[in-house]
Amino acid sequence: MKTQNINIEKEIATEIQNTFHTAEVNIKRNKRIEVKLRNDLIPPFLSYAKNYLTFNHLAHFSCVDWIEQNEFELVYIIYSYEKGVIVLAKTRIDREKAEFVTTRHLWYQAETYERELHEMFGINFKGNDRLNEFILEDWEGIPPYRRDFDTVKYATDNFYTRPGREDAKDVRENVTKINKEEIPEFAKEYSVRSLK
Amino acid sequence: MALNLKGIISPYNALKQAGRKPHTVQYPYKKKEAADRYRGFHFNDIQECIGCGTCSTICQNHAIDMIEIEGLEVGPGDSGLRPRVDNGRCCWCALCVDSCPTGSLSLTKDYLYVSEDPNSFLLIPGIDNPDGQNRKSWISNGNSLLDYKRIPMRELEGQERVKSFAEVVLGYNEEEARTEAARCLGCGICTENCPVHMHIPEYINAIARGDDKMAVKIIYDNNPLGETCGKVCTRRCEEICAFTKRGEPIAIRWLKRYATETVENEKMIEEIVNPTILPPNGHSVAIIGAGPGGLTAAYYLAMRGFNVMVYEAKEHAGGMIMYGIPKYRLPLDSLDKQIEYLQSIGVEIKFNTKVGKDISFDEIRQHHEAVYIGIGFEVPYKLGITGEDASGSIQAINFLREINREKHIEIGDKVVVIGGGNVAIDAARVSRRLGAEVTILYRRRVEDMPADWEEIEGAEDEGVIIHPQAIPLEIITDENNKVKAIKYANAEMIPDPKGGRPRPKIIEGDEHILEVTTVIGAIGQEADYSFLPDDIKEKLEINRGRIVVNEDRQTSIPWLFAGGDIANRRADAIGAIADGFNAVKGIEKFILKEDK
Amino acid sequence: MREKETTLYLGPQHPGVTGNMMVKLKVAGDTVVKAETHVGYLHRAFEKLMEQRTWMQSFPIVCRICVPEPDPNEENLARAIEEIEGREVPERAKYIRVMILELSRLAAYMLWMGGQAGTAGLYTVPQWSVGDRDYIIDLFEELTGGRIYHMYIWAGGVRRDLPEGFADKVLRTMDYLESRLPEYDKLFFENAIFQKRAKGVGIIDKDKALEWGVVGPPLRGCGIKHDVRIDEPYEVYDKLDFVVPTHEGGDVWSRAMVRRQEMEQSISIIRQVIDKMPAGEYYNKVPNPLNWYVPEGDAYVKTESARGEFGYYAVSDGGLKPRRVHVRGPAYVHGVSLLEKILVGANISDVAFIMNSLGVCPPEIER
Amino acid sequence: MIYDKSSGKIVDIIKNYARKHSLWIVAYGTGCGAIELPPTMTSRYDAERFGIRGSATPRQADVLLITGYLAVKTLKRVIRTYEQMQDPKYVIGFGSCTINGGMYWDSYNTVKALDRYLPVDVYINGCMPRPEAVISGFIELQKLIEAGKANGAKKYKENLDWYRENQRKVIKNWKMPDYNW
Repeated sequence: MKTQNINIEKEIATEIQNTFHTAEVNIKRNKRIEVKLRNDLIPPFLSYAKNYLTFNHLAHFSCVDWIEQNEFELVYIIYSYEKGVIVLAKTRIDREKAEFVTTRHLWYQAETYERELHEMFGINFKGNDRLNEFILEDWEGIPPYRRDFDTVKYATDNFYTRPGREDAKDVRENVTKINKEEIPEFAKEYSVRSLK
Repeated sequence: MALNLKGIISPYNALKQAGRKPHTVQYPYKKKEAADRYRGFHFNDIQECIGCGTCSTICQNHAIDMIEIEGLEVGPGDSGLRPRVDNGRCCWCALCVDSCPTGSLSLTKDYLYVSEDPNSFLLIPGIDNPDGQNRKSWISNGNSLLDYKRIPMRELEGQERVKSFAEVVLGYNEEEARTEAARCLGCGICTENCPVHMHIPEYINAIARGDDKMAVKIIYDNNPLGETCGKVCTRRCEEICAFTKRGEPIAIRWLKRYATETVENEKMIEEIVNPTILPPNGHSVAIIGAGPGGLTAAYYLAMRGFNVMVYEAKEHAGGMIMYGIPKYRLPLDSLDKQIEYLQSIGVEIKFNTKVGKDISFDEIRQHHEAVYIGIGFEVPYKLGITGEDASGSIQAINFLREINREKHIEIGDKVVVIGGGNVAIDAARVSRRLGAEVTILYRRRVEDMPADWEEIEGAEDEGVIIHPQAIPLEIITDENNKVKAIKYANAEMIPDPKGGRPRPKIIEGDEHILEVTTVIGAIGQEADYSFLPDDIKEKLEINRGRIVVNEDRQTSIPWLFAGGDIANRRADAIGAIADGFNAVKGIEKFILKEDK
Repeated sequence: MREKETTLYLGPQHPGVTGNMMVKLKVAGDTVVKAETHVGYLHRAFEKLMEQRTWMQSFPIVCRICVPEPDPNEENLARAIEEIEGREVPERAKYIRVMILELSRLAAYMLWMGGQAGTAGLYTVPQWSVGDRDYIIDLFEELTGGRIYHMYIWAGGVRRDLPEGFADKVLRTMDYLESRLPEYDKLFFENAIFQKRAKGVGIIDKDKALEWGVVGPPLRGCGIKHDVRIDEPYEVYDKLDFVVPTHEGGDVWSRAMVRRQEMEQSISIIRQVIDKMPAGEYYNKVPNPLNWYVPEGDAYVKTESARGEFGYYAVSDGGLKPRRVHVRGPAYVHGVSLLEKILVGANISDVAFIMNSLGVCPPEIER
Repeated sequence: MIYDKSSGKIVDIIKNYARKHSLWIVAYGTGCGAIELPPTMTSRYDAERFGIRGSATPRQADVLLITGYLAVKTLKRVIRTYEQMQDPKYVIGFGSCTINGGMYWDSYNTVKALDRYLPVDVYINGCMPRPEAVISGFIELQKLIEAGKANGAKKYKENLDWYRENQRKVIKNWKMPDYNW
C-alpha cells in the first residue's frame, strides 16, 4: 500500500499550503493528510475544504486531552469521495477555557459530535444551541472524558463491589516477603504489575 | 396501486417447509457439544502453575486474584499463590491463557453455571473443577502472546577468541536490551534464587522503559558490583525464571551487564546512584579480604556512617573476581571502575597487607569493634597422585592468578586440566589462549560438571577437548622431574543405590597415557585460617572447612562476622556479595545494640 | 384543520426499537411532526476504559461496542495500532480477517432481516433468518471460541490458525445459505406486505446524503456507489472480485435490496477468500503485552461494516495505554441526526421500521 | 403474591405449576446480552418449548431479563419497568456484569452488583451466556417457582426502603411515581 503514488495527496497538500500559509501540512501516508492549524483558521479551512476541495464528508470529529500541555486537540476528519483522501485537520484550544465555534452550518451532523464533546470534555461550541444532555443523565462534576477524571475512583466510591475477594495477594509482594527483600521506594513504580 | 399478485402468493412457498425436520437444538434433552476451542470456565493445572500471577496482571477486568491455597506444597521457583477467577468479572477473553508462561492455565468447554447466590461465582480453577483436565479447549499454544526465545548474545567466534584475551561476550546493544527486557513478566520469582535478592523485575522493567540510569540505581541498591555480576554471575535466578518451563529464561545477567555498562566511569556511577551517605557514627569495622563479599560489606557500612578499613593481602582489590576470573570474562578496567567508585564514597583499602604477617589479627581487633572475614578459598586441593610435585604440574588457581597478573607462565603446547568446575574451564580456556592444545579430564559425565553450561560450550567452541569419565592415576615425569605424560583410566557410572548421583568407577585395564607438557589441577580449594590466633580458632565453630554463621553472618564469636566461600557453599561472587550485604545488617545490629 | 400535537415516547422499553434507545416523537394524528432521539442508555465509556487499559487489554472490550457485528471493531483497532507501529501483518492473517468480516456482515444482515421483517409484522422471517444466522455463529464458535464476542483479531494478525477442515465447513455453510436466499426472496423480499410497507417510506434525499454523512447501505440505497472496501481497500479487498450493488430510491425498500444483493456478494467474497488464502504465518507477534509501548502517533482507520463506515481514531502518546481511541460508528450519524430528519412526516407505525432499515445500533452511538 | 410450597395447599402447587410454564419476558434489551435472545427465542433453540416468550409491555410480563450491564440511565427505566410489572414477577441476572460489574468494573456509568437495586432470582454465568445457558437459567427459575422459592418480588416489597436507598444513591435525580402493587 505504501508504494502507491501519492500524487493527488501532494497536489492537495500544496493547494492547502498555498491557501493557508501558516498551516503545517504533511502527508502521513497515501490517502491521509494531516493539517495543523491555528484555531481561528479552522472554520475558514473547513469551509474551503468542503466547498472548493470537495471534502464534503465529515467522517469524524474528535478531541484529545493533552492535559500535560493544558490543551485540547480538536481533530476534524474529513473525506473527499471524489479524491478518496482523508484530511485530519487538527487544532489546539485552551483546556481551561474550552470554547470553540460550531461547524453545524457546514455539516448538519456536526451537531451530534459537538453535543458529545460538550458533554464528555466540557467544550462549549458557540453557535450550537443544542448542547443539552446527550448521553449522560444528571451528571455532576467534571466531564468524564477529561483525563483528570478518575473513573476507577468514581466507580469504587459510588458503586458497590461484591466482597469476598479481600484475600487476594500481590505476587511480587508475596515473593519479597518470602525473600525478606526490601524494595526501595524509588524502584517501586518500576514494578510491571502496576501496568503504569 | 396495482394488485401485487406475485407478492401475495410467493410467501406461501414457505409452506413447503412444513414437512421438514426442524433444526432446533433440543436443549436440554439433546446437548450440542461446545466447539473444540470454546472459551468456557478456566482450568489450572495446579502442579504446573508457579503462581507467577501474569494472568492476574493481564486481566483487564481485575477478575483474577492470586490467593494462598491451603495444603499446597510449594517447591522452589513458586510464589505459593494460585489464581482464583471471579466469574462475575470474567469475560472469557483468554488473554490470561495466552499470556500464561507455563501453559498451566486453559479454558474448558464447560460454561454452564446458574445460581441464585451472587456470591457463589468465585472459582479456583483446577481445585474447584478438577475434572476440567479432560475438558480443556482453549489452551496456550506457545505462539500466543509471550516470546519464549531470548535475544541471542553476540560473541566472538571461537577461532577469533583464542587469539587474545579480548572479552568474549560482546553485550547487548540498546535495541537488543530493550527487546529482551520487554519479555520479562515482572513476577519476581527469580529473586527467590538470588542470594542477595536483587530487585530483578524492577531493574529489567526500567531497562524496558528505556530508563537505564534507574536500572543502575536499582541494581546498586543491594549490589555494588553489579557490572561484575552482569558479566560473570552464576545466575541461579535464570534457572527459575517463569519462562524456563516452556522456553528460554530472560537473560537477567546480560541485562544487568547492559545497564551497568552504559555507565562509563565511577563519577557517573556516583551521579546516577546518588547514594545517601550517613554522617560518621564513630564506629569502626575491619574487613579482611577485599573480595566481592568484603567490598560489599565495606560499601554499605560506609554508606551507613561506619568507618571501614579493608585489609587486602594482594596489590589489587577484587579477590577471586580479580585473580580467579580470566580477563576475557571480566576485563580489568571494568573492575577498576567499580572499585574506584567504592573507594570514592569512602571505602578505604589497605593493599599488600596480609593479616598475620604484615599486621596481627589482635591489632585489628583492638582498633575495630567488629571484624568481617572474607578471605575466600585460596589453597588448592591436591590431586593426590604420584608425580604431582613435578615441574609442569601446577594448580589452576595459582595459574590463573599469575596470568591475571600478566605474568608469563610456560605451559608448553599440550595441557591437561583435571576437574570440571568453572575454575577448570577457565584454566583450560586460558591455556588455549596461550596457544596450547587442551584436554579436560573429568571423573563424571559432562552433564554432571558443576561449571556453567555456557562456559563448557564456550570451551568446546574454542577447541578444548573434554574427556569425561576419566580418572587420573599418575603423572609420568621424565628424568628432570618434568611432566611428560599423564596416565588415566576410563570410568563407568555406577548408580547410587541410595538415589544420589551416580558414582564413577574405574574400568579395570582401560588405562591410557596422554602425553602432555603441563598438568593443571582444578579440583577445588580450601581456606587458610592460619592467621587467626589460637584462642579464636578454638572458639570459632568450623564445619568441614567452613565457618558456621547465622543469618546475619555472625560467627560463634559475636564481634566476628564471616562470608563468602569460607561461610557458604555456593562458591560464587553473588553468594559472597549476599554475605557481605547481610553481614552489614548484622554488624549494624551488633554495634548499635551495644551502643544502647 | 391542524391536529393537536401529542408527545410520544418510543422506547427505551419497546419491542420495535433497535436496541436500548428512545425516540421522543411529536405527532399530529399518526404523523410524526418532530423526532428527537435520546441515547445513552448503553453508555459504558469504552473510550475512557481504554485509557485505563493497555493496548492489548483493549481488544476484549472493543468488540462490545457493536453487539450484532463486533468484528469490525477488533479489526479497526488492530489496524490502527498496526498503522501507528508500522507493523506488518502476514498475508494469511489478512485473508482470515476478511473472511471473518464478511461472515459477520452476513450474520448482521440475517439479524437485520429478522428485525426488519418483525417490525413489518412478518414473524416467520426472524424464525428463519435468525435460525440460519446461527450456522454462521457456529462457524465463529469453532474458529474463535466465542459465539458472539470473538476477540480473535488482534494487533499483528489473528489469534489462532484455522482449525482443521474449517474451510470446508465454511463452504458448506455458504452453499446452504445461498440455497436459502431464493426462499427468503419468496418469503420476505417479494412479499406484498413488505413491498407495500417499504416502498416510498423513509426516503433519504440523494443530494443531501453525502453531506449528511450517510454511509453504507443507506447511502448505496440512494444510488450512490461508495463503499470503503472499494474507496480505500483494506486488508486484501483489492485482490478480491466483487461488485457494490446500488439502488435508486433512497427508501427502505432500496436499502433492503442493497443488503439482499450484498449478501450474495459476501458469499462470493468468502468463497474467493477461501480459495486464495495462502499458507503461512497468521500472527506477527507483538512484544510482551505487559511491556508493549506503542510509539507516538495517531491513525484514522475505517472499515465497511454492515451498517457503513466504521472508523477508529487512535492516538498513542508512546505509552503503555492509548491516549485516546475515538470510535465512529455508522449509527452515530444514522441514529441521531439522520433519523431525526427522515422521521419527520413518517407514520408512527413506520418509525421502528425505518430505524431498522437504517440499522441503528445504539451501543455504537454512545459506546 | 408468593406462597410457600411447604404450606401444602394444593391450590398453590397448581398455581406454581401454571406459572412455571408461562414465563413471558418483557421485551427490554437492557444490555448486550440481548443479542443472544433472538437465537434463543427463534427456531434454533426455540425457547417457546418451555412456555417462554416475549411480551411487549411490562404489564403482561413475568420475567425481567437484565441482559448485562446497567447504565445508571437505564437503571432508572428498569426500576420503573420492574415496578410496573405485576405479580408474579421474577428477575434474571444475565452474565458477569450483573454479578460483580463484569468487564465494566471500573466504568463510571454502570452499576456493578444488580442485587443492590433489584431482587434477582437467578444469575446466569457467562459473557455473554449462550442460548443453552439462558435456557438453563429459565429451567432453574422454573424449579425455584415450582418449589415456591422464587420470591424476589416479596423480598423487594419487604425491603423496599433498603432498595430505594441504594437506588437513590446512584440515581441523582429521582423523579418517578411510586407504584402500589
